[in-house]
Amino acid sequence: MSPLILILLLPFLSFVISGLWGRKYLKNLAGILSTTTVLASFVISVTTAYRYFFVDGKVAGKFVAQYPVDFKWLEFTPDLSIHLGILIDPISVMMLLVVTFISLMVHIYSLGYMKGEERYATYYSFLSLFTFSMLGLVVATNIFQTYIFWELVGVSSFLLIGFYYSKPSAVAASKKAFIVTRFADLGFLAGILILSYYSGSLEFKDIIARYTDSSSPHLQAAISSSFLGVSALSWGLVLVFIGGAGKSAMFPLHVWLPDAMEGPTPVSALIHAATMVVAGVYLVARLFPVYAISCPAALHVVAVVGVFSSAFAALIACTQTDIKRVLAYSTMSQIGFMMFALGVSGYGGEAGLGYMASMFHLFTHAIFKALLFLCAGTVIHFVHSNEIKDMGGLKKSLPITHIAFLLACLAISGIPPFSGFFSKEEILTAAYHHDKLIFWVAVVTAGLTSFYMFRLFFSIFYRGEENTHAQSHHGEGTSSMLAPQIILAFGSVLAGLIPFGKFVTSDGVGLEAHTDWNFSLLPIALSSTGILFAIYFFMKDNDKAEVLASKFGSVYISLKRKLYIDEIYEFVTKRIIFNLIAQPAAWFDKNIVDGFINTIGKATQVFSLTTSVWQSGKVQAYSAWLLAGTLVVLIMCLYYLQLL
Amino acid sequence: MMDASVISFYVISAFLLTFGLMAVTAKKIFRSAIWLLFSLVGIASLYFWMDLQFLAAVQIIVYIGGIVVLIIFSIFLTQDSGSALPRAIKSRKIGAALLSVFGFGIIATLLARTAFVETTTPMDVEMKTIGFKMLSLGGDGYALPFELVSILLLAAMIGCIVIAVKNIPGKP
Amino acid sequence: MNLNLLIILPLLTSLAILFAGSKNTVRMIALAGAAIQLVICGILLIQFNKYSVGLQNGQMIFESSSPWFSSLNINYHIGVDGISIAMILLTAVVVLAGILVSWNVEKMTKEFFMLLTLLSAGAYGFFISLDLFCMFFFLEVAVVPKYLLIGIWGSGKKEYSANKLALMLMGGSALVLVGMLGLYYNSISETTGFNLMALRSQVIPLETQLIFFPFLFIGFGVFTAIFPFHTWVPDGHSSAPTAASMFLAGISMKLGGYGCLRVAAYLMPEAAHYYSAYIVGLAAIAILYGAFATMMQTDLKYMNAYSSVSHCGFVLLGIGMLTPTAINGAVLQMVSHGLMTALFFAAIGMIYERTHTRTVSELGGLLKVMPFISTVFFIAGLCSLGLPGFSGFVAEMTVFVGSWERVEMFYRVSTILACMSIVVTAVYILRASGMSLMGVIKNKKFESLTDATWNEKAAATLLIAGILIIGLSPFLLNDLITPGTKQIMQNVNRIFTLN
Amino acid sequence: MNSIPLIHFLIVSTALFFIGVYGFFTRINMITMLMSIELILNSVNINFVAFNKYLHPESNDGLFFSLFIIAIAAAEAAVAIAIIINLYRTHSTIDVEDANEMKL
Repeated sequence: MSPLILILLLPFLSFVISGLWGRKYLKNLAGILSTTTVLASFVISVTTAYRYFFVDGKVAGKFVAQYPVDFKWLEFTPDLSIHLGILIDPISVMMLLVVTFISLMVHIYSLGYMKGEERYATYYSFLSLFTFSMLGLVVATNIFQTYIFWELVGVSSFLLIGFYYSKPSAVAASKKAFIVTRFADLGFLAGILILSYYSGSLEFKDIIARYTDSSSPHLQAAISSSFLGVSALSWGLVLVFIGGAGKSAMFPLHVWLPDAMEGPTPVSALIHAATMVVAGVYLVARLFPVYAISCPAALHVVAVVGVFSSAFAALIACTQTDIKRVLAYSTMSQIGFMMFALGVSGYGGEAGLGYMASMFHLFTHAIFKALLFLCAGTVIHFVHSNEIKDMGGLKKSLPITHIAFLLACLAISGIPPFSGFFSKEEILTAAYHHDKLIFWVAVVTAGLTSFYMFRLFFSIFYRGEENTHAQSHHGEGTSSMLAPQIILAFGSVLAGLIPFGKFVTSDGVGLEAHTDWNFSLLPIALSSTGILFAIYFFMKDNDKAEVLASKFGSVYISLKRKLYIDEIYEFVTKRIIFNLIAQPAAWFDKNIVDGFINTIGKATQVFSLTTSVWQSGKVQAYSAWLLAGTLVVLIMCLYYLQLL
Repeated sequence: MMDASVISFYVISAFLLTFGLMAVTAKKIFRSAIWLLFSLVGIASLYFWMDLQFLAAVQIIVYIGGIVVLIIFSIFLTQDSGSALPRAIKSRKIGAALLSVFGFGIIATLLARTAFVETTTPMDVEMKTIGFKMLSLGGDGYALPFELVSILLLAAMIGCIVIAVKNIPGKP
Repeated sequence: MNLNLLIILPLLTSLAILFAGSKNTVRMIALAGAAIQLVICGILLIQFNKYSVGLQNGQMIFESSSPWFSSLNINYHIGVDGISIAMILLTAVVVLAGILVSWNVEKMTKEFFMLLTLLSAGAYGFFISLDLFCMFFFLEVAVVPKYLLIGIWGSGKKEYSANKLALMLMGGSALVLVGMLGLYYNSISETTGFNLMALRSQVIPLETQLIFFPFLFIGFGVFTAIFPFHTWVPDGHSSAPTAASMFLAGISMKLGGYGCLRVAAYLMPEAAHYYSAYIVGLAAIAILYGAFATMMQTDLKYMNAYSSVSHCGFVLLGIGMLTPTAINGAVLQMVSHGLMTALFFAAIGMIYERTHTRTVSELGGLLKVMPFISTVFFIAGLCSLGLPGFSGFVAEMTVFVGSWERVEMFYRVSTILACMSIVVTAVYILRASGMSLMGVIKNKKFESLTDATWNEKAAATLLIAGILIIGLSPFLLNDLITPGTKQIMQNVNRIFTLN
Repeated sequence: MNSIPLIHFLIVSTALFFIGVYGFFTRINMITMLMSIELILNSVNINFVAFNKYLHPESNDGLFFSLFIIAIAAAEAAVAIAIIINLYRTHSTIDVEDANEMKL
């Protein structure tokens, strides 16, 4: 058994211990315990990454997958069985690093943020559960293992969103998150069934091998059988992507993500910004060879959905006033970037730039978005409100947070030399080479990104005077809250300098990333314009923004109402599913089916009541019947004897 | 060839059937009992007509002297003897009448179709013969039934006393 | 290992209860009996694993047979294979938990525990019988006490529910009897009689099968809440006392599934294949329609009862699909649902005992006052919606994967419809738990309520342990039952080789 | 006297029997029902005697049966009247329709 399994087992242990005994016996120790286990996992991940990337990962100049742990968990048939194991390849190692690192930061941050919370131990046990599930997801060797941990991250996300369970909005949000992602998981499950049926295996390596080899009978079978004119392979891949889209909050399955901000802010940083929401991207990346080689049509769907979601979310983000919701929409937008980067990518070599860029963006985004959320957490902690209008002029009170937030905003806006620039740059390059329309939408979206991020930044830290009544008693927070912000701020600045293409590519062969400054000019210019607009509108206390908003009128309002997607969902679920399906089903059952059964009972009763009248208890009636009966029998006998 | 004995048979038959019918239709219970008495007398006369003096005597003693008197006593004990009886529902009367007529019809038809082999040998109905047979233990003797009937009568007597004497709950 | 022990021990326990003095003695005897029974079942499992090595697939072991009514060739014939062992273990766990949960029954305590124990004897007998008549006998033994349990200790419109349940189940067993007699009179040799093992090795003519298969399948199906004969489930479960609900849903509904599998599909595979589409269709309807009907329920017990209809649909779906994986899944689902629903009913019972209401809208914020019970409820809910790590996931996925092996469009569509229930299930589970456990406490009276007592904790822990063992290491149970299902499939495969 | 055929006796007894049956069905008072039963018994007696006399005069079995029937009828009447009187004491009625406590 490889020591790698400890990466998974340690958080799991922490979950079990804090979950069962934390509340009673451990109390505040639960936080320390969880943090320690995550730290250990992080250390192991780092050593693994070092070993894999620099020591033994490469075979003949190419990174190959390793399977240090693999055991059969449940056998369906001799071919199909769920194996649980650990898969080590470039993206999983990268994800291990990201998950353990961000999780560690959030754990440390929560030590201060969640202090005094009644269910402190429960909180940490849920965090550990999430870390465990997410790690299990990224190292999955088997598509069913992915599904298992997929569901588990879903439920831990549900538990953490609904952590403040006495708040009705939190309960509703947690429910919504779970059900929407569950709906998407249905697609994932169906996709698994289709893919595994034709490939005859649930192992990623077999699925990829069998579906990318154009001569394999499996691929032939999957392509030749079709449903509604679309081949089974396309169905499978698109359905799997639907699962991924649900988790990654792609349009139209994104509705849960803004609401999910009801959870504690560190949770949002960990789950709804850095790790869980990129699971969909990771899933597509995991099956990327199949998409890219055998079914470009499905990949095109990924690209379109990605770029649309990205632009859509950026537009809405410009109008939101809840700090966390803005961040949520920006997350959605950035994940859209990653998705369409995958969508525009090819397999192997230079064509695989999009894939590399997507993973790179995933990596950098995790860092700066986690930072943004942690900063937002500090701000919320300080003013006890999520609304932008309650903030303003916080620069003096929160100097460190101010700097950190600024760095993160620069990173997300793609200003060189911050990390976001490098990853976004490559995404745009890949899009440019693949599809011009996607490229232009993406560039505009990038400009919008810097606009709404700096709108947020200025509204929080500059605009207006500091709200005195909100003068908080605890200043900028404990050192445990500040340290992660500082570390992440360094990360946001420096992560872009990593030669990512050397490590993570679609085919395992290193790729030299090159920055073409001529090409970069346009995005940088657009981003800077966005920042300037933000300065113009939001730096000082003025009503320019309101004037602009009123000019746009209905467009602004519909954007602010999130384009009425929630209302549509409400309509579909309440009106159609509840009123048109569930209620008739319940009625049908109560009246028709049960009524039918009851009618049988009633009929029997009526029949027996009728006959029971004969059972009158009257001796004369009985004897009369007796005589009549005897006579009848007599006649029958006589007739039979031919005497009559 | 209508001699007196033939005529008397029909007269007796008509007598007993008429009074039987009146006994079951009379509106007052006491009269009903009296009509029953007449009908039983008619049956006794039928026995006389058949030269069965002993049986006729028993009929008169036990039925008329015993049972009918018993019935009359019980009527006195339980009823206003003059009061009219509760009347049965008409439909029930019709039903019963139909059933009876129908049953009579069937049996009568059946009897009419049966050829009985009649003999004219006279019966030995001497008291002496009856007495011997009643008490003899042999193959055609009736000692055993006789004893059984005596036990039955004893049991009936005891039973009557027990039933009649039993205390009614609530009354001393 | 003498299997008679499994029946004798509950009978002895109920006798001992009959002669016990105080209520406490009664409880202790019942508890001790159930605990010893569980230990015996554990020993049985170990012994089984030891002796079954090297046997042919699915051969019955610990077989014994003695004449009962020899003139009719009825034997008291018992034996077990992996599937029966799984069901027996389930029964033992649920019985023990049921007794623990009903610790505080004050009304006619003696009779209550006696009936519970008797009921378990019937269930054990059913699972070990290898003679159809014997099976039928124990099936009836397991029905009658339920009538009394609901009628006497129930709540709400208990007489109505008790009548309905008893009559519908009796109707079901009447159909079963017809089917069994059909097999009996159509068996080729005189001596075959009701013997399951002898009947299985002969090929019953297709015409006969087509007539008698529906009798057996629908008859047993009534127990498993086959659509549209499921209406006893909501009424019966909601009126029954907690332990009886646990028994009903946990064990009784499994009697039907087991019967469908062991008798109907096993002995008449050709007919099963012939009727497969009907079964699958009904099961898919039950799954989805049950789930939608559950969404509208406001009473927690009704909710769980309808969800049982939905979940038991998976059992029938698995059997109807007739692929080895699907049948494995059906058995897994039986065990899993038995544990999960018992846990659910236990949690609902605990809540009801304290709040005296089961209406979702009247509850709220229970997580704050009774964290343990709420967590139990929640775990049951998560298991019900098929969360990995709990048994429900394993079972449902096995059914899905197995069902997907049938390539015809109808089966595919049915499978997808069945899959859709995982979303609907999530909706109603989260709705119920969100409204009753989370949120603010609506009723001031609830604030002073206490959390679970030791016996309730023990019961819940036992059931959760079962769920987790299956959920985390499904290979244990899977390896146990696979030889049995292979044996059943051998008969089924007969058709495919004939064709 | 042989001018009267057996069949006439039988007709008379049958008629008497059905008169008794009619009374038994229509009467509500228990005593009158008892009277009807007496009529029925008597019709049977006539049959016994007539068969004896016309078909098997060599033995007296019919006669003896009649005698025993009369004895048993006496016992029966006594017991019946005891029951009737007892019923009257408890229920103040001897209508058969009112004696329905055994029902239900």
